[in-house]
Amino acid sequence: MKIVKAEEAISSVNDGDSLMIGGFLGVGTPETLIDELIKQNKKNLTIICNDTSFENKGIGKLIYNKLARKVITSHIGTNKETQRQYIEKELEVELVPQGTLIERIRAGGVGLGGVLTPTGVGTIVEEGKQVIEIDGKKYLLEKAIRAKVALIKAKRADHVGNLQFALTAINFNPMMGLAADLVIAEVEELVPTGVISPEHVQFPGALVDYVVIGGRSK
Amino acid sequence: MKIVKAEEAISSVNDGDSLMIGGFLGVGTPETLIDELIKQNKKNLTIICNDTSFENKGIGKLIYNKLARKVITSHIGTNKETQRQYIEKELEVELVPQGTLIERIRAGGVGLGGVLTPTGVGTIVEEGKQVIEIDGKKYLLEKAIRAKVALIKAKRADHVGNLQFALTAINFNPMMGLAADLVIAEVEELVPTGVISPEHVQFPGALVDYVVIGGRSK
Amino acid sequence: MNSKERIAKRVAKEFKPGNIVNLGIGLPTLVANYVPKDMNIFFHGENGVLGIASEVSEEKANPDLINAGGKFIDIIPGAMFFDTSFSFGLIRGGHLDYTVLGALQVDEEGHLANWMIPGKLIPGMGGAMDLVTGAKKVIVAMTHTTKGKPKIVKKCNLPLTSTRRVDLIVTEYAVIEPTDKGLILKEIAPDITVEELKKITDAKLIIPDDLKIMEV
Amino acid sequence: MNSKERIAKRVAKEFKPGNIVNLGIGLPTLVANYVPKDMNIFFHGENGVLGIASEVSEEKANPDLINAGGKFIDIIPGAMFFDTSFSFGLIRGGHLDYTVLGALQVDEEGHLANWMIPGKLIPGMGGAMDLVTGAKKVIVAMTHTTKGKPKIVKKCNLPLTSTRRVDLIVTEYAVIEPTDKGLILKEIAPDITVEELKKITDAKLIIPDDLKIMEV
Repeated sequence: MKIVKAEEAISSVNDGDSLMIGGFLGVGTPETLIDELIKQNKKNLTIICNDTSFENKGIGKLIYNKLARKVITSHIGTNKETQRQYIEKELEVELVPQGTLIERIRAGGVGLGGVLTPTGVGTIVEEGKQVIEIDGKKYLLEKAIRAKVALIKAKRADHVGNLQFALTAINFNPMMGLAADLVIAEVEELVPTGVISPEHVQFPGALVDYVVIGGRSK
Repeated sequence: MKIVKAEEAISSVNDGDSLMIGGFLGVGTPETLIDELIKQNKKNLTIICNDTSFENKGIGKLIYNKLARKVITSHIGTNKETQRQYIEKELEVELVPQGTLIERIRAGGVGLGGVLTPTGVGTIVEEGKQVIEIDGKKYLLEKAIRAKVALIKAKRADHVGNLQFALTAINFNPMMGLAADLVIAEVEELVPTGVISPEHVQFPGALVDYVVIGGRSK
Repeated sequence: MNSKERIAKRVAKEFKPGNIVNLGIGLPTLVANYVPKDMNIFFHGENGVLGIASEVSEEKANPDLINAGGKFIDIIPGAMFFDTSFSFGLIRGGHLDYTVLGALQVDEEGHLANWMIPGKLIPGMGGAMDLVTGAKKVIVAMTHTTKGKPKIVKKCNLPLTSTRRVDLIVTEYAVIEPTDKGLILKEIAPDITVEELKKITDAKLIIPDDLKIMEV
Repeated sequence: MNSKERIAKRVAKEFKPGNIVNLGIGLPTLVANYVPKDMNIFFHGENGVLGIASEVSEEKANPDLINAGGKFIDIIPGAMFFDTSFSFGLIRGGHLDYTVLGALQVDEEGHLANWMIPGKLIPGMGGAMDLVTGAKKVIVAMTHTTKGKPKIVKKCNLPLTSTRRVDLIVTEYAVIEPTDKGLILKEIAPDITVEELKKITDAKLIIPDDLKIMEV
């Protein structure tokens, strides 16, 4: 783990990369890292995220600034710009049920080939997917998903890089941290090792590549 | 959630039931509940557990007292009596890789049909199982597993039944609590609601049927 | 009491003490207002919380604490936070007693469509598909019509949310139970007749002998 | 220095600062004794801990804190506990830099058998199958022979732990790298000749020009 400025961390992201970004309607989203992506004007990104937030918040800003080529997400209903770009074919959108999305990310992170879920069976989500019957019940085979980089947000990190999340700001963050080749964590504060009890660490610092100190949640 | 004596909680277990029991070599195993199973002399149990511990500890006592018809487990190497009963065909043993066992339990608890794991491919663990190829890589389809009752062990419960585990005594406990129809939790102490912070609760009391106050870990 | 309040109040009667309940965005959120505190219902937010108390004012808001609709909330004593994987484990694993959702359409088979109108409105399914697939009981809470058009139809022409039959439909005029025989009218509001109700319902309704008057 | 210590010391040289390492029960446990503290290695116990320091005496033992061998342990600052599902997520997901395991047999293809002798010894695989399948690098640490019988064989006749080829074999006499061409002898101990080594090795060894002397 290295503590770096957002500028240095984000310089590891290349045009065309796939990015997992944490957050649920902007809560638990690394805003400082997102602002830096925009500043460095990264292009053609594939973004994997729960939702595209609002036009002026979190992942919404990446859509508004046209950094994304494709979004894999469960919900775009709170961001009119995402819907507009999608309908006008400026942006590719793959809609995935939220529970399936998190499990596909988890599978990618924990070395499973995919997920066998009842969610989506018999709906348009089934299209093009293998249906597997187990003991008389049907399940969709939803493939594991990984990304080049995960941008995650935690409340605090210790000097080892161990992370602790706040309240409902945890959401997709820890699983995304398992499912990417490079893990960049934005935190609000750095604390001495030991301040976060070993029983309360929620993500191991040994898997974090960069820690960036960002602002407080607003 | 109801706080009851071990006697009452274990009276819900019937002969022939399938039981998930937490613990790793006896650490994180509900000893009081196990002693009560023996006292009430339950028969023909199917026990799902990481290992069969030692002859005089934890799940080992159930084997020694011949309460089990079948064990689904990853390791019996620390208990000679399990190996003897297995070799002499007094006990059925299904050996499952540890990572596959916990995922099968998790799948049962979170509504997935099974697990697609690379573990066991090409070994005798593959026998009788479906092999699924995803993007050129082979995975075993390992089915989800559930039980009638889960006997789990936590350090403390609050008045809602929320649980907190200690150090490495967490192991299989929370996932087993998701994967059974009836959940009985043995705890060392009861604390007022709020003493366990909502960020540190590790298993929701809303899913716990009975809490039994047992002894301290030894 | 307006239509929405009437629906919310009726849905609230379904719950039993200690139930785990997920309320969808919009109308379903109102249901919480009619649940007595001493029933100890655990309200679940799929974004990662069990034990939502209520929405809170700006002054009490914590920026890291929202419900699945993005509103700032407070929690009850004994609440718990978790990540999305655990949250949907609860949903898909059948640990929720009830999920209450809005609908664009429900049909005679009890199928629900509530996540997109092709070419027009594409919010995405969010957690709805998992909720409808996984909860023990699914209650659809919606106004009986939209701009005068029936929402209870013979067959959904919008993309389905799940092929799982919902358990109950509650509107301002009726409580309807989908079964394998069809839609059974369980309760009717006192301010509408069966004939009038049929006119604003596209699907066939089965009228049982013991039809009750809905308490409003 | 006895054979086991010699093996442990050699294995320890493989790690890089900050690596995540799982040490199997028995001989592999000794490896920790030869790893400098300032290398900040994170030792993983599949029972649910990252950051094992060392085994501890009875007086310092906490009954809730063990390693995967069931021994009471202490932890380093910055350690973390987790449940089995997260623990094997780390293992299967390729997050462990090294796993060091003992073996009953390893063969020319680099296949490992270490979990049962049919009809005789059936401990079960525990976490071994996941560790060998998932870790970035698998090191087999074992004595070269058992009761004079070679353990490095042409083809395992015991049930395999995984069909994944292990990355390195370290014995008291040799460091061997399994490759798609076969077993390459990388290092040989100073107290044995190549001819003598071949006599206690069933499998064919490829002797490269740059064969090194093992530091013991």
